[in-house]
Amino acid sequence: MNRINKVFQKDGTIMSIYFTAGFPAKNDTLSIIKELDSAGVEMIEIGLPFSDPLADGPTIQNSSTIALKNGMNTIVLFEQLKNLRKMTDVPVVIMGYFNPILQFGIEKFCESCKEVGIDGLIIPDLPVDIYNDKYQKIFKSYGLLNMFLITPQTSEKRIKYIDGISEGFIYMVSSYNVTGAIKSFDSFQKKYFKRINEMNLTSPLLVGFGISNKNTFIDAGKYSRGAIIGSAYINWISDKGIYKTSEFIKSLRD
Amino acid sequence: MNRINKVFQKDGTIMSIYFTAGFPAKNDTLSIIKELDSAGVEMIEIGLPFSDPLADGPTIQNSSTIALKNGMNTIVLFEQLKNLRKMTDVPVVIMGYFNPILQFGIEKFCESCKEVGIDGLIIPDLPVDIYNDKYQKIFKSYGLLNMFLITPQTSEKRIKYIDGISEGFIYMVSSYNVTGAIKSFDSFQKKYFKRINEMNLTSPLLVGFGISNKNTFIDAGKYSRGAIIGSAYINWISDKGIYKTSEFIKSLRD
Amino acid sequence: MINYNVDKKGFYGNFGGAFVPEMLYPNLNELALNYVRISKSKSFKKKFNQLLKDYVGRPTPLYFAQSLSEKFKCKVYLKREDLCHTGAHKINNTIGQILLAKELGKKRIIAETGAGQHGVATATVCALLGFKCIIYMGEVDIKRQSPNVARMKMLGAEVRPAKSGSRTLKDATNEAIRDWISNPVDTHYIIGSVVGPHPFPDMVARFQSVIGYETVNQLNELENKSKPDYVIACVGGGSNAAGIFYPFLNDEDVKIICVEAAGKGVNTGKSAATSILGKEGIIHGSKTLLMQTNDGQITEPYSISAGLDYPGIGPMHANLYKSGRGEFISVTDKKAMEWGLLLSQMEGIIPAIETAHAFAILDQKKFKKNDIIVFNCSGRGDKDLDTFIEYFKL
Amino acid sequence: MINYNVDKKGFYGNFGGAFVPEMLYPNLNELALNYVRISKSKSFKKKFNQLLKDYVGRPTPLYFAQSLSEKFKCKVYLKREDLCHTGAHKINNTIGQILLAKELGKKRIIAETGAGQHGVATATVCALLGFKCIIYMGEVDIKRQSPNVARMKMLGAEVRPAKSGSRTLKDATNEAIRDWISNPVDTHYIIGSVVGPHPFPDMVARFQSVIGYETVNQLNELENKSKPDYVIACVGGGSNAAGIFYPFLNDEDVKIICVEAAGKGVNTGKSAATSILGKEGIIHGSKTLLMQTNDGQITEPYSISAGLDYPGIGPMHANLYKSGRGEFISVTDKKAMEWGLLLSQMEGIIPAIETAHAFAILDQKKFKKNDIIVFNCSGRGDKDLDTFIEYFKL
Ligand SMILES: Cc1ncc(COP(=O)(O)O)c(C=O)c1O
Ligand SMILES: Cc1ncc(COP(=O)(O)O)c(C=O)c1O
Repeated sequence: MNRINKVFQKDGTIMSIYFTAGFPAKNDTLSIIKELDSAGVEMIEIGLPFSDPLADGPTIQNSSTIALKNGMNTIVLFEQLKNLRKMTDVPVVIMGYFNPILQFGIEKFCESCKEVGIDGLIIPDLPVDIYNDKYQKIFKSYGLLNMFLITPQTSEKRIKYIDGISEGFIYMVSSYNVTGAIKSFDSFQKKYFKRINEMNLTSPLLVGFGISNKNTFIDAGKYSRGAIIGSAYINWISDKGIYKTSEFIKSLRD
Repeated sequence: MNRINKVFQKDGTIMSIYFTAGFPAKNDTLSIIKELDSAGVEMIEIGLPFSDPLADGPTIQNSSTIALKNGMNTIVLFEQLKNLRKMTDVPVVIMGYFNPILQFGIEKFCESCKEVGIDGLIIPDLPVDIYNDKYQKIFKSYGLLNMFLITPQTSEKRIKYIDGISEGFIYMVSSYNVTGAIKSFDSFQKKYFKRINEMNLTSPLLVGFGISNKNTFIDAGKYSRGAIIGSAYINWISDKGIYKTSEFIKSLRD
Repeated sequence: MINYNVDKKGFYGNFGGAFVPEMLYPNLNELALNYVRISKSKSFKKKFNQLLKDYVGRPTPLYFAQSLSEKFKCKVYLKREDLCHTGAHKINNTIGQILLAKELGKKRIIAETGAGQHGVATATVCALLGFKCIIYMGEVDIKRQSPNVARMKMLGAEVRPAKSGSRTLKDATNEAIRDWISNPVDTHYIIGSVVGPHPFPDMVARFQSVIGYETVNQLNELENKSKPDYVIACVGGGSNAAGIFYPFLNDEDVKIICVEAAGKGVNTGKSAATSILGKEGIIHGSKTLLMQTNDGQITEPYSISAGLDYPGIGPMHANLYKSGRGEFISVTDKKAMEWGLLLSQMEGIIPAIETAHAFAILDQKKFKKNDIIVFNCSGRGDKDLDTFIEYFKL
Repeated sequence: MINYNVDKKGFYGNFGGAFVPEMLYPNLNELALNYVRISKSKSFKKKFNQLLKDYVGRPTPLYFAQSLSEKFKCKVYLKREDLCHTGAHKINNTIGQILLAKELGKKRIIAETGAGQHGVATATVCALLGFKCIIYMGEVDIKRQSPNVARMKMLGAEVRPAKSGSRTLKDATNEAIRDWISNPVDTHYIIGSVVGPHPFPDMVARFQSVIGYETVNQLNELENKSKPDYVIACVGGGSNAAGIFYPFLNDEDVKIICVEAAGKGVNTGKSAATSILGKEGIIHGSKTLLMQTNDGQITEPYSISAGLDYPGIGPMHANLYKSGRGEFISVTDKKAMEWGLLLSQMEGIIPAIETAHAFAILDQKKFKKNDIIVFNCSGRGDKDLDTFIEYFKL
């Protein structure tokens, strides 16, 4: 069974932490993963940096720009991840825009993922329809799960459709916004979480976009299986460096 | 008999000197006239300065601008000329654009001219046709002669027409140009002077525009009764002051 | 019936004529004898109309301005001369005159310009038909209308600064006239407005009359009427006004409003409101109203807009004023600038500052609900962006 | 017969589609479901055509360029989009999209702009119809196209600088997309070219197709033919090209030439010649040709003209290139600038630098004596005067 599916079989709120590969420094990838592993996160998302990350806010954009300047790219990332599975059993997801994956070659990309022990993918600009038509088969053949997004604007019908295709979990985007840290959820967002929760979908839900503190993390846990935290963590390591990771995780948990 | 007509009855080349009233200084008018009189010029033209002297080149334009700044105007000029005829018997002509004369009032202007002993007028932008239709009568009634211009472009027919209307003399503009000093006449100009000369007009001719030195003055005298000198004299007094006038006149004559 | 057109001697009532030095007589006489004949000839008309259509982009629209109409409770139409090639009505006239110059065998073109629109329009037609082109422009105007200076240079024209007097339009005109005096044979002087000696005012008005005649056709189509209740235009020299008034001059059902530049205020000494501040006199060869001292010296006008910064008005307009046929209203810099911004933000049309003056009368006049008001939207504001930006600190 | 139009899924051959984050799905789906229906409805067409006529000034002339025709020994026609209100073809599309946005109940408009022409066109229609308007523009472009920035401000739009990446058009587009993600309900994003996710490329091409259809009518009138031998246009994103090619896409008698910006030279690393330098990939939600590293990072293009400085081309054009239906030629900064001056001095038309690129192929291609060549004269050079002046030291 895929590590992602396994993690959702356990109880408790899932914390999935996103970081951009190659940031702050080119070779921080494994060190960050080790930190996250020992801090006890349930899932890790590695961002493959892209020049034009149009779903991302300034924090992740900026980390991507630096990562690219540092020399990060797809080849380097897979090279760094060679010993990933000697180090951790936590499920690891790559989040990346479609173009770098296309240029690397989809088949080759899947192969590399499998080789290093990646469990799934979030490709924000690969629409679920095109995935379904053209790409699902190949990703599946390498045992990779593809997770898709829903937003407050997604119709009930389409949510059900996505529920049928998304594997592992559904990424519930918290608001009308690009990525970025906010302080708390408003009543509109909570109503939306509740509405989706009550749909009793097949796939479990994780909330993403805006989770930044204990407050938002706990709230996310109430309406879903957990949360994905990106910009807040990037801000933290920009500030304090990567070796204060466990403090960050603790500050959100208790 | 008008002093202008009288002067043309004598033999010899006529030298008519133009200066701008109010230049170099506001009250130079009578002093300049006195200088010209004792230098023995045959005719004097007083320029009434105008803000927009569109037939004039930079030298006269510039002297007009300064004269106006110095406070020269029509009233002042007539005031200055009160004792003109106590001082000289040389014919004196006012050369002025039509608008200041209109604003002063044509009748009043003629009256004032008569009072101070002005003999004639050159109004470059009062066309001969309109003069003929509307203004000749009034100027005549004050004994003022109006002189008109011809140019290398003026048709034979029109020259004859102008000859019928122009009084005193015809102002033969030497070239296609606004006023300004040149060094010598070219063959085109000489041909033109000759052509006009051979028309045997009723009115005597004076050449104007460009006479600046002995060379051009003597040439003018060959084809006409004499010449009008403006810019060259203005340049001279700008340079040397008004009391070196007789030197200037001598330099042209012998 | 009174006739507000030119008479045989080149006068509009008491105004007009050709008060020029003899040196200009041959040129003006050649024009006066030929302009009507040539411009009415079949071959001329064909070329003129074809260039207006295919090159200038005529007919320009008659645009119903919805927001203005709602706000001012009448039917506001804009005659869109701002859409003409080069950005103002000026090119209608330069096309006409360059074709005439060609017919007369001229090789060299000179022109004066204030706002630069006429200079650009002249440089444009010279490039089009291969004429040498020299543009006189006041030093002050060269500074405040720099985009148009750049355009003239791109088009291959030589821009000569007029450095005398107020160094604006009046002085550029003096320089152009001096050039013409010095080059009477091969050169045609394309005057840019209905000013100067006869036959220029009438010639320019005829070439611009296409604006008015198109308006008649368009009103027929849009309103089933061949005349508006009001036609309104800004007046510098008066060519855009003459063009749109032309078909209506002798039809007193159509009210005519001329809008002049009050500058900082009519009585501040910084104004270009010629009809109020001017007296009869002669400027640039024409008897008309002009701003002058008691002594008859032409005074330096002032307006924020270079195209209205002229101390005279055309003789046709002087006659419209004196006869009462036209209503004259003057508008300050401040009002004009505000209306430039307002028109931009209400209708999406950035007008030339000259043009903006005309619209400002909407604040001052009361109209009836079904009144059809046609504004001549004489030019676009691209040339004035620096002035707008600085004025509003945008 | 091959069909070069879009298919039902939003693809041109292998190119196109909507590769966008789920956050944009509702907006794009709403558009995809409605754009054809609405834009074909009688009431929409009436409003659209009326604004094109009375506000934009359409039809724009098809001008026979005498001097160019003589020099290059063929029949050169210019489709005069430079005469459109605001100065380029861009407004055809913004009029269409704003009417669509109104129909869909949107209240707020965003747009990206490179040269500023699309920004001005968008700000203009927003002023006209009372929409709030925000324009994203790269910091670099804000500097080099300052007159257009001023115009947008006059029109009441907010200009937001894009400070990421190369700070040009690509980055402005990213910012606009981010804004749309954040404001999916009340906002419509008016894309300015035939780029971006389906249905934008097809929608923009349809609104611009008026250029091509007018050309057909005008050729009928002028040449008694309904098709030219060549249609030629510059390609940034490709909207002016798509507009003039539209009626001829599937008629291979008509040769199609796309002119791209070679910048300092195709192989200098300072270029925007996408067809040669690009590879298949995804940019701004569309599968197309784009300039990128081996790693799939989008590279920073370069051209002296802000409107061609884009690392992709529209999917229609990618398909024209791959299929061989269109010929692609690239032209350097230097050539383009020279042609800007040449066109000014030969025809009295100062083109936008974008537009000038298209004309430069006259030096490179041989045409037959009776060949009819139609250039899309996509915009005027007023916005580029500073660049011209500096380049030529005028
Ligand atoms: C746009 C525009 N409107 C009006 C004028 C004023 O000229 P006229 O009164 O001759 O129309 C100018 C002069 O440059 C102008 O550029
Ligand atoms: C005048 C002009 N032409 C062409 C373009 C390029 O755009 P497109 O390729 O979409 O026509 C622009 C873009 O701003 C432009 O302003």
